[in-house]
This record gives sequence, C-alpha cells and structure tokens, in this order.
Amino acid sequence: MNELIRLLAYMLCIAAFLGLNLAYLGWVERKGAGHFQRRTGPKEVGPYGLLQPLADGLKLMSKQLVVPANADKLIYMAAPVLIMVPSVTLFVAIPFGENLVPREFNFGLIMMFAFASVAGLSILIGGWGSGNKYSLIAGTRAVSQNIAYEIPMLLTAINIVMISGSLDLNEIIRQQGSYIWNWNVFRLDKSILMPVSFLVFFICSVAETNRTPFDMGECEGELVAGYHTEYGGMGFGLYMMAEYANLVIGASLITILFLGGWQSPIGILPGPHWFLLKMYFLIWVFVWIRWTFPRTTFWGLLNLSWKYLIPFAMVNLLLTALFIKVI
Amino acid sequence: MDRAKIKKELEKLAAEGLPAGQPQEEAPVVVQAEGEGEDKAKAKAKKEEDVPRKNGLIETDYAKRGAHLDVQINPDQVVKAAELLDSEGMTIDMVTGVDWIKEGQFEIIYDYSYTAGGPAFRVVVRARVDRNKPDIPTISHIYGGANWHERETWELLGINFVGHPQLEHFLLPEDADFFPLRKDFKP
Amino acid sequence: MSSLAQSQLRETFELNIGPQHPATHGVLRIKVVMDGEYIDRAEPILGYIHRMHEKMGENRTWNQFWPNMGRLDYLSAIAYNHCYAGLMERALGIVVPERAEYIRVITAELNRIQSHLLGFGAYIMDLGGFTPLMYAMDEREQILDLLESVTGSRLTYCYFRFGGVYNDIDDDFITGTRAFLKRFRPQIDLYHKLVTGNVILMDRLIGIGPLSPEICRKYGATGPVLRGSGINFDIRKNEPYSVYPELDFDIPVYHECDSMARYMVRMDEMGQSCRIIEQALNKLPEGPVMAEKVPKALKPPKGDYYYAVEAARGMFSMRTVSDGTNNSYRMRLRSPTYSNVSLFEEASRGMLLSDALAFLGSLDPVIPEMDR
Amino acid sequence: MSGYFKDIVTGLKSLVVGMQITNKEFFTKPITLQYPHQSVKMYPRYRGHIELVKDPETGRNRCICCGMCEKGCPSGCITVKSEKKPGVKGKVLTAYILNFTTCSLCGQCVENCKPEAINFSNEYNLASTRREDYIFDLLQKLHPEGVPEPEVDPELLKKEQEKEEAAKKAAAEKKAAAAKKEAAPKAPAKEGGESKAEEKS
Repeated sequence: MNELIRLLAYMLCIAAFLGLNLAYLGWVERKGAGHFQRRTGPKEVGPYGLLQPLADGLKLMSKQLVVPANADKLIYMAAPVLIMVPSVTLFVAIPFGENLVPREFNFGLIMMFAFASVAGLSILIGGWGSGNKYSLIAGTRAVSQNIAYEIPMLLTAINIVMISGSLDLNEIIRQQGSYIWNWNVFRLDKSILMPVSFLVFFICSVAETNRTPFDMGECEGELVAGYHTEYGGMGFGLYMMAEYANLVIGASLITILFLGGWQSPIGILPGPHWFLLKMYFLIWVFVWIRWTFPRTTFWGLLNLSWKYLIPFAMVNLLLTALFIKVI
Repeated sequence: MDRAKIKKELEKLAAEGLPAGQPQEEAPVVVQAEGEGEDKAKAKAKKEEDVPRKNGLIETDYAKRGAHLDVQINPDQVVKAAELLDSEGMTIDMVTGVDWIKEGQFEIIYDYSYTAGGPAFRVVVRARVDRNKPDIPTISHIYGGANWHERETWELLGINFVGHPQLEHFLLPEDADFFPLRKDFKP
Repeated sequence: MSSLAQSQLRETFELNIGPQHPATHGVLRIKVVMDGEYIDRAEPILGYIHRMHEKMGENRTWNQFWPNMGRLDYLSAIAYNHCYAGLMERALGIVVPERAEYIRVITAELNRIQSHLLGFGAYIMDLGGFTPLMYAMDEREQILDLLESVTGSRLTYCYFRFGGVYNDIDDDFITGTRAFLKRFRPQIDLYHKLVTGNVILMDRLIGIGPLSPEICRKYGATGPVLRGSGINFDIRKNEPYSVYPELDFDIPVYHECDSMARYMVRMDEMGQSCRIIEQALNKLPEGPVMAEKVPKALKPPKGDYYYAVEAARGMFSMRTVSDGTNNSYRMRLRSPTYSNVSLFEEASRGMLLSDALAFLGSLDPVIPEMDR
Repeated sequence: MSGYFKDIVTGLKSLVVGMQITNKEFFTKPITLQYPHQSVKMYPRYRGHIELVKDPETGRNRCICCGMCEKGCPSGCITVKSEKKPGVKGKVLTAYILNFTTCSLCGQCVENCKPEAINFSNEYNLASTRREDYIFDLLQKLHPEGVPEPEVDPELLKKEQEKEEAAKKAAAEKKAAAAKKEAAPKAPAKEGGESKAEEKS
C-alpha cells in the first residue's frame, strides 16, 4: 500500500514536472532564439512573456482537429499520442537524486534505448498516415537517421556499461564520485578517449532528438514542416511537446552517463539540484546550437555517422576494453 | 568572337534571303544611319519608316539605339543566324514579338549579346512573318534559354514556333484562349 | 538486369514544390518527378504572380510607367529605375546632370547591398540557419531607413525621373551613409565567420549545383550566377553606363562553378558596393539633380531602343519599340532571374532534393520579376 | 589520414567560432523596436497617401482644379470634382477623391501639380478591414470641421452679375427680336438662345 502511494505521488510529480518543462522549454527556446538574433522574443503576454505558453496552449486546444481527406484516420490520430507515450514513460527511470527515483530498474539504460526507438516509429507512422508526400519523405528520413545514430550512441553507452559494470542508471551515477575528475567524461584512466566519447554521444543525442542541425524530419526549408505538415491544433501541440520531452530525456541521459548525475562537482551537497542544473545547461546548449547552425543534408548526416562517429566509438570501445583488462 | 566575321556572315545571310525578283544593287542595305548628315539621314529614315523595312543589315549607333548590329532576315533563316552566333560564342538575351497590325505582320526580334567578358557586343536579328500564318522555326534546340522566351512569345502573341518542344501555357492560366499582346486584343 | 526490368522496378512519384513552399520565396512552383530522394525531372512553372507589365507599358504613357519599375524586382528596384531612365534618356537624347548620376549610383549600390543581404539571409534560412537572416535584416533595415529618407519609400522605389532624380540628397543622408559603411564592413566579416566558414554550410554548398560556363551561355545566365562560373562579365564594367567608369571597383569572379562560388560572389559584391558608394560620396559634385530640358510631352522618335543595367541578380534590360506617340508600341522587359532559373530544369537532373533546393537558392530568384 | 583529423579539427573549430558569435550577440541589447508602444522615426520625405496642402495665408486649399493629377495618375485613382461659384475666380474644388486601394504612391500627381496643392502625407498607420475606408475625400480630410466657403470677390461678383444680366438682356432682346421677326410659329431659335444663356451662367 505504501508503495502504491509512493508511485502515485511520483506520477503526479512527474506530470507536474513534465507539464512545466514542456510548456516553458518552448518559452526558453523562443526567448533564447530572440536574444541570439538581436530580438527580444515573446514579451507581450505576461511579464517577460511568461504567460506565452499558456496562450499558445489555449490557442492550440481551441483549434479544430482536421483530418486530411486522404489520410489514414486511425494512424493519423494515433501517431501524436504514440510519440508522447514513450517520452513520458521514460521519466519513470530517471534518477533525479540518489533516492529521488520513481522506480529503480536494474536495466534502466536498456529501457531508455528501447523506448527511445519507439519515437522514431511514431514519426514514421505520423508521416505515412498523413497522406502527404512531404510527410512521407520526412518520416523515412527520420527513421534512417534514427538507425544511423543509434549505432554510435549504443557503442558509447556500452563503454559506460563496461566501466561501471551495471545497467542501473543510479548505480552508474554512484560509481562516478563527486568532483569533476571522477565523472565519466574525464575518467581518462578508463580510456583516454572518454571526452571524445562524450562528444560522440552528445552529437548523437542532438540527432536523436531531431533538432537542428540534424532535423531531417522537420526540415522546414525543404519539406515544409516534415512529418507534422498535416497536423494542426493539439496534434501539432503533442508533437511539439514530445520534442521537448525528448530533449529533457536526452539531456538527462547525458547527465547520467557522463556528467555524474546528481553528484556534486565540488564535492559538497550532492542532490537533485546538481542534476537539474546540469540538465538545463545541456538543454541550453541544445538551444544555442539550434540557433547558430544551418542544417546538414541527409547525406552529410549519414556521412558524419558512418565516417566519423562510428569509427571513433569503436576505437574507444576497444581502448576501454584494453584499459579495463590491462590496468 | 569576331565582330567583322559576324557582320560579314549576317550580311550574306540577309542578302540570301531577299526575294528573287528584287534588284541586286539594293540588296545589302548598309546604312550608316546616324552620321554627320543628320538631317539627311532623318529624312531618309522618315521615308523608310512608312514602308516595312527590307531585309538587310544596319550598323546602328550604339549610343542611340543600344545595339551594334541590326539585321533583318527571312523567318526560315533564324536558325542559321542562331547557329552562326552560337558558334561565335554569343548568348541569347531575349526573344521579343511585335505586332505590326497595320502591315499585317509579326516581327520577331532576337537579341544576342556577348557575355563572356570584354566590351559588350549586341546583335539584333529580326524576322517578319505573316500575321495570318505566324510560323517561325524554333531555336530552342540551339539555345536552351530561348525555350522559355519563345514559349512566352507564343503565349502572349500567338507566334507559332515550329519544332518547339513545349508550347504550353506558361505565364497565363491554362485555359487562356487569347493573345493579350496582339493589338486587336480586347479584354 | 535488362533496362526494361529496371524501368519497371524504378518507381517515381510527382512532388509539387510550391507555389506555397518555404524554399521558393514566393509563388514559384516546381513540378518534380522524384525517384526516391533523387530528382528525375524538375520543371519550373511560372505565372502565379504574372501582372503583364509589358501590356501596361503599351497602355500607359511613358511617365505613367514609372511605378511599374519598382514592382518587378522588389529587392533591387532602383537598378530597374535606372534602366528605364537610361532607356528613355537614350531615346530622347537627354543629358543627365552629373550630380544626379552620382546620386543614382549611390542609391543603386545601397539597394544592391540591401538585396544581397536579404538574398544571403534567406539563402541561409533555406539551408536551415535562421539567425543570419536576422543579422542581415538588421543591416538591411539601416539601408532601408537611409533610402527612405531620400526616396520616400522603403521597397518599391519610384525615385528616378527622365533627366535626373526626384529629389536631391541632403547632408543627413551623406553622413548616415558614411556611418552605415563604417558599421557594415565588420558585419561582413561576422557573416563570414558565422556562416561561410561553418563546416556544415561548406558541406552543403561546395560542389553542389555545378554550372559550366557553357550552360550559362546557352541559357543567357547573368549576374552572380555567371560570375560564379568563372566568367568576368558585369554590365557596369563591360558595357559601362552612368558614372561607373569613373569609379574604381573590382568584379568578384569565382571559378568553382558551384553554389559556394555564387554565394561568395554575392558576399564580395557587397564589399565592392561599399567601395563604390564611398568613392561616389567623395566625388559627389554640386549642381542640379534634374536636366533642364526635359520635354513635357515625351515623344521619342520612331524606332526601337535597348538599354541594359546590372541589377542585383544580373543583367536587366529593356527594349522598347516606339511609334512616336506618347506611349510605347511594345515594351519588352528582360529579367535576369527568368534566364537564370530557366537552366534549373537541365542542371537539376539527378540531384538530391535538398541539394536541388540549395542550388535553387543560389540562383537567388525573385518571383515577381520572373513572372513580370 | 592526416587530412581526416585536420578536417575534424577545422570543422569543430568553425562550429565553436559560430557559437561564440551567437553567444556574444545573446548578451548585446536587442535592437527590436516595440512597435505599438514605440513608433518609428518618420522622415519628412516619407510618401504616405497624398493630401491637400493648406495655404497658410488663406487657410484653404490651393487646388485650381486643372485635373493634371487626374490625367497623370497611372492607376486612375484620383477624381477631382469642381464647380463654378459666383464671384470666385476660377473653379472651386468640391471634392477630391483618392482611391487609395489602387494608388501606387509614385508621385506623378505631386509632380504634375503646378500650384503645389498636393503633397505626401506622413501617415503610415493605415489599417482597416473595409475597402471603403480607403476611398478618401481629401477635401474633407483637410477641413474635418467643414469646408469653408470660398472667398467672394465683390468686384468680380459685380462684374459677373453685370455680365450675366447683360447676357440675359441680350437673350431677351434676341428672343424679342426673333418673336418680332416671325410672329408666326417656329421656336428653335428661342431654344438655342436659352441654352446659350444657361451655359454662360
């Protein structure tokens, strides 16, 4: 009974955390974009435009849901929901603090990757179900992108698993001590290529979350709006929210695997605040990157993955194995 | 690009195209149109304006007209002229059609220029076709750029470019059944 | 595999890019037959903003045709003004005062910078980078303010007149322009650092959309497209008009023939335009800005006249056939993008969709000018 | 192989340079002008829609109703309505209608105007959802509180009245003469005389 109450409380907390994040990351992105571009960003609704997400939400919710004539209605309606489900589910496994984790799995990392690939599927069926050629192209692009980037991502993740010998996310964090040099990014004693490995993982996360410069699925210059071209109202809203949910998960995963999760960088007061700080910093970098770079081509994206990321990940894997065995 | 050669060849082409019955002396009308004797030239020009221009080459004053050579040839010779100018490295600028309704003719003007560097050299090639049977061979197989220009001229004036790969509506809507630049067009 | 079996296996589909598409900057429509992500055949379809300016030229008097010149290429309207003024001055034999010519050059070059800035920003936005557009817009706004203070309008200029310009420039404009140039030069470096040097952008532009000089010639391509293919041709140098011969400037030429070359030509041209403006401001003579003897009733002698200028996108030229009355018998406008885009069909065969759009952007089309 | 690593290094470097620039811009002040709260600087030469100029001496418009603006307009968006009033030199403007929906702000009308009676306004903030709102009567705009009556020149009025009377007299005489001449039927001459008198007035 106690366990049930605990779970319910956690679910409420996750819902609140998620809701706030999804709403306000949009605001952060717009405000950030504005300032990066010598503009001010949202300003009119509320002080500093803080009520903008509310206004946006109201607008999206009040819009009529239109199903295009030659869309597959069931799939078309299901896709946005389907993309939200795995993103929300994954929050169950994220350890925000040492004891602040909804449900401890001893295979948390695998679960992360398993659910993350569902997102690619829902993008595909959303693109296919819309009955729009642009959406279809975007959907196929997104899937092949996901496949190309999951390989280096998993290869680097295996590194971490080899180092910590566990798939439990909390355990991975625990093994990285407090102080910066104990985090996986800088654990040169396990493999001298760890910082490179971090970079590879970071780039893959950008690609996995479908953000510029790797937003092949959206690609507004070429494919109008990509897989959500035909979506309006809350269908579009769900896609938008899923993007930010994925962003939060991506940033959390980097934090957990490389930046020591809730561990303190200076050795005092470990806790969820460090986790959130690191996560939001990473999110900020994501936003920063998005408003700085142009988009790669689909070709360049695969090139990057196969020519640069995968070889580096492989080399790093070998090195780690060598280091662990020898030292 | 060889200016003298282009001039000579075009002159020859224009002379070839003269109707058989015409006396030879008049054939290649090389007029230094705007020179010293301006009044004379003006008077002459005035006289010439009333009748349609005969085939021939005129070396025009660039400062006044904006072209160096101005040649009028028979409609069936435009392909030859295009080939000649193409071999000399000239570019097609545009194709223009003019409706001379009083004379019952369409005039097709081809503007060629030299865009490969060096001082500009502009050649105007004209041909006149009968208004009731406006057929002229296409040059789009020589100059790809002429394709769109010819298509437009067909669409706006109804001049039929024989052999053009795609004489379809371009600027106007698909169901337009009129030629707006004809002088007898009533909206 | 026999070719028959191959053709049966090959499945193509049609895709309509435009007329409402973010990459076409207006209402250009391209009917594309796609084979997967590759383009089999791309046919541009024009006419969505066709207004028949040529017919208007026949119906309106010479003076009444002025406002049309601002509405062809709305980004470099002053060059178009320049062409019409030059054409009619050629036909009527009007001599323009020198001050007016200098003012024409200054405004035309400011307009050219403005046009290239927008072209640059919009091009990078096509490629997915939003921020450079906003920086370019910031600088562009300064130019628009300057031009507004002289011409009275911000986009569709109707500033030139036969024999001069509508009104004189004042000291505010001159100091403002000098200040702008001082501020603008470092910005070009910033663009190069932020955009040109970027590895992602280089990956997208280098080697994309090769255009041989031969195809440029066959299709009559001009402007940055031609100069990006290694041909040094610019009307301002090769067929000098106005006071350009008295000013010292270079024509940027790149021999790589790819999208990057065309992009770089535009970027370098902005710097050269700055040089021109600076010199023109220094040399600006005193005097009237309108010719004294401009006849009230304009009746150019019979015959046809031709005039060409270098607009931001290439050679804009006009041919008018006059029959000696107060309006034109036939007015023909040759717009540079019309010829530049006509080679898209041939050049885009076999390209990837994203490359084709990068290539289209490097041609920098302005749709109202193509459709006229 | 060395090229491979060089590519990576230069590539990453270019990305970092780009991010530095945007970062710097992030901390500089935005240049946005908050439009409805702040307004843009307007230049005196700005070309808004045209307006009639108020003569500072008389407080009236300077229009002489020659119609040159109407003729010069490329889009035919100007209609000048005028009438002759007793005792006033020239014609008097009764309405100056500008159809702003078709105006292209080219300035031909302003240039054609000899007495400099029209000019560009500085008004840029025009927005409406109805087409009729853009058909202005510039005369009403110039005198929103009511168009003042034109100044009547008593001498001219007197002259005119005299002229009119003379004309009337002449007509009457003509009429009488005609009647006298042919006491019998016809009337066409009479009609002609009358219409002439009307024209004069």
